[in-house]
This record gives sequence, C-alpha cells and structure tokens, in this order.
Amino acid sequence: MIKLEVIMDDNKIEFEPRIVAFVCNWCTYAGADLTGTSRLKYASNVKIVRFPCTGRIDFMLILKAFANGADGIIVSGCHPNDCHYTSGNFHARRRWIVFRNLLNFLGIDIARIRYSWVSAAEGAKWADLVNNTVADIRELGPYTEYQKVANYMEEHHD
Amino acid sequence: MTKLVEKAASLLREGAVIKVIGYEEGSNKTRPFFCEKAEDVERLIYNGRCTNNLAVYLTKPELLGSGKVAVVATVPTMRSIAQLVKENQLKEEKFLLLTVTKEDEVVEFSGFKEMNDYLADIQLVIDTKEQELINKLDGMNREQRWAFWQQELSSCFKCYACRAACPLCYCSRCVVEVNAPQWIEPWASPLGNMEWHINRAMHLAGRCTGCGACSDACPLGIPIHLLTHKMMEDIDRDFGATFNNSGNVLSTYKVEDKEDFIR
Amino acid sequence: MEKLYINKNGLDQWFKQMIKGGSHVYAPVQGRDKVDFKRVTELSEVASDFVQTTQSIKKAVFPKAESLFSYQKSGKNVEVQDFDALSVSDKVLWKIRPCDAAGFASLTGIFNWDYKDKPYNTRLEKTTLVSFSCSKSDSYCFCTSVNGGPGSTVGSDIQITMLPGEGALVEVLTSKGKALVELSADSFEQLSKEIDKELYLAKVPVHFALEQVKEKLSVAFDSPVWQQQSERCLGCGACAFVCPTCACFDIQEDAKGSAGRRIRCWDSCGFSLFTLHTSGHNPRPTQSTRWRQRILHKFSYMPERIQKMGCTGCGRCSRACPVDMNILEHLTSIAE
Amino acid sequence: MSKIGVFICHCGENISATVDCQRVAEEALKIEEVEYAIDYKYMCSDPGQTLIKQAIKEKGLDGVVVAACSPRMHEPTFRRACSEAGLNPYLCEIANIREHCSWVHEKGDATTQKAVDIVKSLVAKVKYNKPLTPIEVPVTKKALVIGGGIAGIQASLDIANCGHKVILVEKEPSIGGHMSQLSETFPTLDCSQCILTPRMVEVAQHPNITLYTYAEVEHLEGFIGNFKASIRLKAKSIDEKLCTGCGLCTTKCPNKKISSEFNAGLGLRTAIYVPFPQAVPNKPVIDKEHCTYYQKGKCRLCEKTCPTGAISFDQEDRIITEEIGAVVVTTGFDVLKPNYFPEYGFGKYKDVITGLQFERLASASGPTLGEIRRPSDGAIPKKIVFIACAGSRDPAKGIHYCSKICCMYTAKHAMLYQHKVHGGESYVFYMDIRAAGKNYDEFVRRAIEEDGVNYIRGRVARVYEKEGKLIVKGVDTLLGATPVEIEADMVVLATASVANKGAEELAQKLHISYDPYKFFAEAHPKLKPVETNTAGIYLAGACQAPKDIPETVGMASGAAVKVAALFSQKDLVREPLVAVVNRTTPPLFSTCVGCFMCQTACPYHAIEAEEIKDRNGNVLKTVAKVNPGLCQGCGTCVAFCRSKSIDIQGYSNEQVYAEVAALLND
Repeated sequence: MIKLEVIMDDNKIEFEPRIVAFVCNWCTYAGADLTGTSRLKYASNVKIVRFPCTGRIDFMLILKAFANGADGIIVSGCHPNDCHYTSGNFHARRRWIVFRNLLNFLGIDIARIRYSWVSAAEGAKWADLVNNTVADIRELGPYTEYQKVANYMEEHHD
Repeated sequence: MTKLVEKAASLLREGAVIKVIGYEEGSNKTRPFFCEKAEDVERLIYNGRCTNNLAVYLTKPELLGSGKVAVVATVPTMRSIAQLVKENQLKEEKFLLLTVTKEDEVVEFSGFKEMNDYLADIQLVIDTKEQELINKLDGMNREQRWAFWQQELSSCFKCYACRAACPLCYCSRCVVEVNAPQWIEPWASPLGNMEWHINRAMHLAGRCTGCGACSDACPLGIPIHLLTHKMMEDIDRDFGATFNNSGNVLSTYKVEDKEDFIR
Repeated sequence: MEKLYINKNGLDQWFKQMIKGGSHVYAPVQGRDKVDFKRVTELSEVASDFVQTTQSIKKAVFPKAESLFSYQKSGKNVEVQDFDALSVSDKVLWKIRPCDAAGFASLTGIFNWDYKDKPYNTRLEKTTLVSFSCSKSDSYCFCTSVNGGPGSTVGSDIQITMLPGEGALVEVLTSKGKALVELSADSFEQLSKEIDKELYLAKVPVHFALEQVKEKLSVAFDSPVWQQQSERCLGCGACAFVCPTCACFDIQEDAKGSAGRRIRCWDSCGFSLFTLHTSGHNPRPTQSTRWRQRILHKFSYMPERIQKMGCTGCGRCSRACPVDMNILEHLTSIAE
Repeated sequence: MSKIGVFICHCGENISATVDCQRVAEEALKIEEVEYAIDYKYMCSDPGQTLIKQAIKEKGLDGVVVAACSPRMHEPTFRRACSEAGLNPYLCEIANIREHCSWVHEKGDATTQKAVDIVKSLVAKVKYNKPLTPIEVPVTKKALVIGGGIAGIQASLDIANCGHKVILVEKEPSIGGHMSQLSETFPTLDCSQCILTPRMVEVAQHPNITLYTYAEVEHLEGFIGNFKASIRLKAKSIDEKLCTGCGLCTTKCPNKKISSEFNAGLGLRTAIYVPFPQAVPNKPVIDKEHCTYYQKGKCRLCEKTCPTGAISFDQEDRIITEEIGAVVVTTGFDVLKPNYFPEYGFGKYKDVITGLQFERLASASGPTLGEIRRPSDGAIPKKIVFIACAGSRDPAKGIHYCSKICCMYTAKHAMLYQHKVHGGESYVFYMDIRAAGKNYDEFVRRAIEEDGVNYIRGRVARVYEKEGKLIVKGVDTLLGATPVEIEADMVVLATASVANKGAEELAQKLHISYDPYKFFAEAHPKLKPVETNTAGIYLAGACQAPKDIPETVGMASGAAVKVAALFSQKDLVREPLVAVVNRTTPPLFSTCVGCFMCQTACPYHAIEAEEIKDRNGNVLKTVAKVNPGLCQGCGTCVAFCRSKSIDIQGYSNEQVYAEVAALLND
C-alpha cells in the first residue's frame, strides 16, 4: 500500500478526504474527460463511478459509500433538459430532493453530499467542483460519526 | 345486533361473500377477525378502538381464498386500499368494501371509485402529538437529531413488524432480503437498522397514507412513523403531491420541480 | 442456598460495589413509554413499577448480532481471529423476572444440545442472574401454567423478594450468586426470622394443564386449529424477538475489502424466508404452518429433545403482537 | 474464482509521465482473482491488442480490465480485441486512468495510487460482468407515414423508392398539405403547386405506397420494428371504386356556401367536394356536417346526378389494423387563430387577413385567380401593410419562439404584391429580418431594393378603420421611435406557426414526447433531430418546429433514411445494455410484484405487463417485462424498483456496488 497521508511540518497527518463521485456517462463523465483533455489539474481525492444516467443512481449507493468510509460524495449529471434519456435527471432530482430531506431529518450530514450538473462541455466546472468539494470536506473533517456506526457491533460494547 | 352484524350475517348467509374481514374484541384491545360463518357474526365489532389497518391482508391471496371477501374498512384502511388500487394490487371483483359511519350505519361501496369518492370528502387529520415530536426534531441541530435517531434506531431488533403491518409493504421479496448485493445488513446493528428504516421511508415516499400501523406495530415503541410522516409533509410542500392526488411521487417528475442544492 | 436480609441502604451499597467491581449491570429502565433492559450504573435508574419488560434479556448471552470469528486477507494469506472469550465482560442481570431466569435454562439446553456453543457458554459463565420475585402480574402472565411461578428460583443465581418497608429477602442460590453477595458482604444481615415469601407474591392463576396441552399437541399436526389461530398473524418476528427462549439464528457474512467477519444474528421461524429454499420451494409455505412450528417447537419438540420447555409464561409475545395473537388464549383453547 | 487480466497502457507518455504504470501493474497483480497484469506503451496499438489477445488465450482469462484512456475513446477497440480472442466483449471494462487521472494530477504517489484504486474498482466490477449477446429484434419492413403534406410525401417516396412498403395516412380528403395552398415559393418564386403536384401524383401511383386519405391513426402499440397501428378510415360516402372523379356531383350540390378550408376561408365549396382541382385522390367526399341529407334527411341530389352510382350514404367509418416496423410523423403545423389579434382588428375588418389567406389571393388557383383583391369589396388595394411577427416572439401571446418562415414569406408577399399591383405601395413592419438561408437575404434585399417595398422596423400598436381605410399605427424604431401612421387598404398578418390542434393527443397515442408548445420533441436537439424518444418513430417537417420547405424536405429524407436503415437489416441489432426484470423459480416466478410504477419512470414506454400463466392458461401473476427493443438503458427503473426486481445489464446492482466498495476499501 502506498501511503497517501501527507506529513506536515508539525508531524501531524493532514486529513485527506476520501470522496467518490457518481456521474452519468453522457454529461459529467464526458465533462471530466474534457477536464483531462484540457489538462486542467484538480485534487486526486475524488474517484469516479460511471453510470448510464443519474436516474440510475440508487440512493443506497450513497449510504453504502458512507458506510464504506467515504467522507464526501459528488453526484452529478446532465443539466435539466439535457439528459441523454430526456428525463433520467429529472427523476434523479426528485429522488434527491426527497432523500436529502430524509437524511437531514435523521441527522446525516448532507453537507457531505454535493449535487451538481456538469455538462460535457464544462471541463473547468468539473475541476472546480472537485476542488471545492475536497476543500469543503477537508474543512468538515473525516466522517467518523457515520463510520463509527458502520463498524459498531453491540456485543463489543456490552 | 348492530347493523354491521346484520349486514355481515346476510352477506355470509346469502353467499355474497365467503368471509368478512373485520374486528373483534381481543385481550385488552381489538383485533382483526376473519369471520367465515354466519354464526360468528356477533363477534364483529366496529368502534374507535379498531385501529389495525386491515388492508394489509388484502394482498395475501392465501388468506383470501377463492371467492369474494367483504372488508370492514376504517378510513385509514380505505386510504391504503386506494393506494393499493393505484399500484395494481387489488382486483375490484374480489372485494366488497364496507365501512361504518359515526351513526353506526353500514355503507357498502359499489366499487373502488365509490370508495374514493367517499374518501375525497374526509380530511386527513394529523395527530398533534406527532407534530410536536417532529417540531422538536426540527428544532434540534443536526448532531442532536443524529443522536436522537441513533438512540432510537439502535434498539431496533429487526422483527420487521413495521413492514408486516404496513399494507403498502407487499413485496414478495423485500429489499432487505436481497443479497446480491447485500444492500442492507440483515442483522440488527445501528447501521443496518438505520439503512432499513431509510429504505422503508424512501420506499413509502409519496405512497404512505399516514395510517401509523408501522409504529403501532413496533413492539419497542420506536417512533418510526415520524420518518414517513415527515416525508409526507416534505413531499406535499415540495411537489404538492399527496397520496390523494398522486401516490406515485418518486417515479414521476415535473420539469419545474424546485431545489436549491444542485449547483 | 442461603437466605439473607438487606435493607434499602444495603441494597444501594451492594449495587455500588457491583459497578465498582467492573460488572456491566443491566436492569429494567423506564423509557418513553416502555420498560426495557438497559445498562445502568445507578440503582435509581432501575424502574420500580412495572409488570414486565418489553424484551427479555436473552441478548446478554445471545446477542441480536455477534461476530463468531473475523478474518483479514493479505495476498494469498488469510489470518483468522476466532471468537475472543476475553472480550466478554462480566455482567449482572438485575431485576429480571423468575420467568426470565427460567428462560436461560432453555437457551442453555439449545446451545449445548448437539454442540457446545463457545460464545454462548462464555457469556453465560460471566453472567450473574439476579431475579426479583413478582408482586404484580397481568392477564398475559401464565408462568404457573408452565411449571413456573412468581417466586420460582429456577435459573436464578440470586432471587430478591421486596418486603414491605423497603427491605428485601435475598435468596442466594448458586456459587455465582454467592460471589456477587460477597462483593459487599456487610451490606447483608442474617434473617432474624423465617420469612414466608409467598405472602409477597402475585397470584397467577393456572390456566391450563400443561400435560393436557402436550397430549393434544401430539396429535394436532394436521388440525385446522393452526389456520384458525394464525389467520390474522402478520408474520413478523416480534414474538420471537421478545421471547426469552427463542433461539433461532441466521448466519451472515460481513465482508469489506480484504477483511470480514461471520455474524450470527437473530432470526424467527415466523418469517416466510426462514425456511425458503433456493429452489423456491418452502416447506412451511403458509403462516399457519409457521405458527404451528412455533407452538410445537416450544411445547413438543424442545421438551422431547432437551427436556426443557420452550415457554416460561412471561406473556411478552402476546403483549408485543401487533394483532393480538394471545398465546395463553391459544394454548387454553388447544387444551380444551 | 475469476481470472482477471489487467492491462495498463502508458499511452506513450500521456499516462506514464505522471503515473508509475509498472507500479500499477504490480499492485494490480496483488488484487484477488487477478491472474495477470502487465503495462505496455500503447495498448491500443496492434502489438498492444495482441498482448491482450494472447493473455486471454494463454492465461484463460475470463475478465479483462484495460487501464487506459476514457472508455468513450477505446472501449469498442478493446472489446473487439477481446471478442477476437474468444472472450465475450462485455467481459472487458476500461479503467480511465488518463482523462480522469494522469492528465489531471501532478506526478506523484497519490496519482499512482489513484490509478491503482481505479483499476481495483473496475476489477471488482468486471468480476460481476456477465457475457452478453447483442439483442436482435425482427423488423416488419413496412412504414407508416402520418400526414400527407410535403414532409409525408417526401418521406413516403424516399422509403418507397428504397423498395419498402409505405402506408401514408392523411386526415384531409387530399394529400398536399399547406404547400398545396401556397402561391409561389421563396426564394425562387416558383409555383408551389407546379412542383408539388407531380410528387402527389407519384405518391398515388407508387406501387409501394398505400394511401389512405380522410383517415386518422386511432391507436399505436408495439415497439420498433413491430408496431401495430389501427387506422380509422372516415366514411367518404363515396364508393371510390365506382367514382370516376368527373365532378358532376359537386356542381349539383345545393349547399354551396361552405367556407373552403383550402382557400383559408376566402372561398366557398359545396358539401360534396374535392378540396382543390389537383387533389389526390381526385375524388369527392361528403362533408356530413354540411350535407343537407345527413343533416335533414332529404336531398340526395348528388346520388341522382352521379353517372356511376358511386354515392354511398350508408357508408360507415372503418378501422383497419396494419403491422408496421417504423413510423414517420409528418403532421405539420397550424397558423395562429385569428382571435389572438383583437388589436389588429382581425375578424372585425374583412381586409385584415393572414399570410396564408394572402397566399390564396396570390395563387392562380385561388378565389381571385391570382389577382390581389381585397375580401371586403374585391377592390385592388393601393396600399398594403404587412405585419411580421404576428404572435411570434411575443410572450404576451404565449409564443416565445420565432416562427422562422414569416420573414421570408412576408418579403415574398410584398414582392408578389408589387409585381401584381403596379404602382401599389407596400409596407412591412418587422422586428428583425431573419433571412438566414441560401439566397434568402438576397431575396429580401431584392424586395426592398428592386421592388421598393418599404420596410419599417417597429411594431404595430393598433389597426382600426376610418373612412374606409385601415389605419395602421406603429412606430419606426430606426427613426428614434417616430410614430408612423399608414392609411392602408389591406393588412396582412404574418401569423405565428403553431402546433397542430390534435398534436398533443397524437403524441400520447404514439407515446412520443412534445415540448411546451406541443411541437413533437426530437430525441436529441443536435444529434438526433429526426428521432423521437420512442425507438422506431421519427419526425419530419413542421410538426417538430416551424420550418420552411427545403428544410422540411431534407428532414423528411433524413427520417426516410433512418427508416430505410432500420429496414435494411434482417433483424435490428442493439447493444444489450438494457434493463431486465428478473425471473425466478415458481411459485414466485419473479420478485416483481407488478406495481408498475416503473412504467412512469421509463422515458421510453419500454415496460410492459406480462402475464404468467399455468398450463391451463390461468393467470398466476402479472409482472413487468422490459421490451429490449424499446429500452435505451438509462436505468431509471432500476433505481426506482423497491424490490430490486429490475436490473440493468452492464451497470447491474452487483457491478456498481462492487465498484463503489472497492474504491473505498483496502
């Protein structure tokens, strides 16, 4: 394993957020490709999972990402009216509205989930989105609250 | 002899139905009653204490048998039936729907449509006690809400009484039983419990009729109905779509749906 | 077997010593609207006025989910970490009911029948059962119909009977009980006179003759009674999970990346999935066959197999049932 | 246990400059079930591909991950290579370590580690990949064209000329559409009918085309290659086999004062009528609403007149069904209704007319035989005002869009007027002149410069009558908003083009989408302009948006090519990345409970109901079924399905779950 932590001057390890991005194939994935083609640099903390459409992104994947140790999540697809499948992003949007309210009601930190529309032409926007999200999550710190719950087994706390 | 008993007796005697699903007196509370014989009709009761949502039985063919079944439906039961109809789960010819008015008169519906018309005039009343709890939670900061729900949900032991009592949880294979992949930890643990209750709420989004059967059934008294209840409120506010006019919120959309968090 | 007296102050002191000694003490605590077992550190946290907790305290020895072993893979190597007996803490189960104490005997029978279950036995060994005899009962209670009673000491390490004037009779029943008492020996007094604890016990009527139920059940496999009784059953697991003797479990794998663990968790014969085969065939296809299994298992199979009843008459299942499946009522009707 | 091969491409130095590719290969080899891992300079080159092919054969790989550029680049290349080595192409996944890694991060351990993580997640995914085979759907090689205007005519002829059968359905008694009503066409001023009628005749005579006029599509079901259409043939009350089209009946019909649709209300027709002399088919129909016999039970004069006994009063509507493989929708447009313009006095003053009416006045076959005479008294207008953008680009009228053709036809109208009325004065009020098109701007310039049409940039506020003149009050914004008042003899409104009246209803029948203005929606505004979201249904002409004739014809030919391409294969072959509803053993058959809420989630109407029956034909269960011919693989239904009964091939729940877990876990 290659160590990712950056050793700081005062010997403290700077927190490197682990972030996954769920993106649609047609807009944001292509937008991120364009970021690459344009050689725009951004933080390496974000790793992309490709979906055909934001409509495909199961809300459970977001919870699973947190359970598996993600500190932040990006969800991004085509702008409204630009969906390759015409309405997948509209369905997704409605799902996120409902889901986000529910998570907030349960006290899950919704500031760690960043939603965006990034088109295939918005390579620069993708780089900004990643950099801003990494900065924000770095500020929020590791999502230990959730990870503690994820690894909890009652018997060990008896 | 109440009018309900008379009605049930005549239905059974004439063979119009093979059974009447209603309520009887139980131990310290009322309970569902499957009345199949005319001589048992006297056990049928109907009053404000009849709180079980009988719609839960209507999606279980093995319980219904092969004939017409009469259902003594409370308002929450009727709301659930209406939603089940929207979801293609009930065959009209299979059921004879009855309800009892405040004046103890028996109303017999000619079909789902008539039942819906009857329901349309009845306002959905929100229990003020529920609202207090929701307001209390809304007043908390995020960390407090998290602590509240962790405390509540970690006690859950996954008996799935909430699922079993909900008329709209009729899947033959529930998502918690899906193991490829294992979306939700099947054992009772803080994470698995929370994931289960989030799934339950999401799956009921826009479908829940607010009957409260889930939390009534919870042996541990976890206020799980708050999740679906809060969601009903949010959906009503965000999409103006209550179960009365849609019942299908997550598989539909409007171009003009408003949000303030996608950038 | 030793009988002692303890006054209110003594009780307080003794309890403090237990906590100080490092034991995890579980006792009934009044929640928002239910009384249930929670870990406590002060005697004042313990609920006083209640008939029965919602859940039994079987999770002390049979957790709702527990890791049987864990593993870590690195390359082609796998390192397995067996169940760690040392991780189990000493526990005192405080103010359990005689029917709860009796339940442990059934569980022990199940977990030692064909295989000595290490996690279970380790936990039980480190657990001391302090039951309180019952001064109150309700219409769901039927311990006396299943060989128990409000003052039964079966299964308990210590039994306490509260006396008028806030003192208590302490029956020290086992060496484990004795060890617990010795934590604070000077808190106890010798009895000045014999105390008839029967005077302070609830009156729980006998509702049916157990032998008669067993006899009826032996020929009831094909009876229509199962269908009649279970029609309203929703098929949830509430009854099994609150029950002090239900021990059905499932085995699950929890794997994340290169690490993982095998988990044993509660299950219920009331779930349709419990017996579902991969082929799609279900040998217990309906709720009535599952209900029959529940009753027969408790009242026929367990007595036959491990010479223990599968029911202690605590009535929790009836209280917990969302559709008022009252086991006492059903057993009585079977007996008739 | 899988045997996965991982192939890491340097892409010259595009990847290896910032990512330690050798290191990635070493780390990849440590992943469970990875049998082989190697890095190479150019994986997409022939030797690179050979490397993959050899490893598949020699190591017996059952999964391949190529860590290289974006899958949008070379996924087909590497899948083909796998296929050539005998591995199902869908068992190959691409780890994007160029666009998403080496190009966007600086050289360093973190970048190499990210490449490793990406490889790990794709390895985790590929373990769950299933071999897939392309979907083959049989195709009925017959097309349905709805609407017999120039778009429908062109599409029908093109498809028919490719050797395929066409059914052309037109709701009016004759094909021809709006184009047949036009006088001359811009920018060449050639006679519309002269160029159109030969095509109309060709349609009627083409052996591959079946023409149903006075007919409408009632219902359409099925999917690409396999539609079934019900078509209502409205009763014409004429036996077409007997009718010779002699026209005697129309001369005898006593009911002669019916407003003629063809003449846009400026002429009259009889109740039994042929819409216009060159109509195809040139046989009359009886307009039941206006026929004295149908209304009052007496008359039957036409029947008595007809020499062949072709009148058939008791004819009824017939509904026929046709099996077809593709549909081209060419239902055209409508012009904005007159009641939209009270400020211009439309409807109040007879001499305020629409552009379409002007076409009829200017047409040699029109009510004035091509002379510009005003409707009120037949006088030749000495002064005429044209108002462009009558409704278009006017949010107050609810129309935000530009109708596109009005600038051109207004210039044409003014020009025609100047040609026909010597010494006449013409004015055009306009907002902007939009004359983008070959020879279009030149045409407008000609109107202004050679024919002396007065163009005034500004809007008209009001038109009112004063002493027999129409007073047009407007402003000239180029002269500093100077008020302009013109005493005109006639006013022509370039009314907005709007969607056809029944467009919404038709869209719903066909399950295609439409925009807020009820114009039918193309599948993609740039790259799929003639496709709809429903596979196998195509669009051409003004039913999609306002457009002129050459554009319409081009689009019609485009749609025809789509149809011909579809029909050119024995079977329709599609990528198998589609949703599938699970099937399982009895008694469950499927975990789908048949709530059918997925149907509203599907943008393509690809989800059908399937009845599961026992041997005696009793329905045991009704479950959802995805039609692979219609499904486009968006997966919205998958995310919606509560019981996880629908999954999507290529992005299955197991695949994406494994991918996410592998990205985050060590």
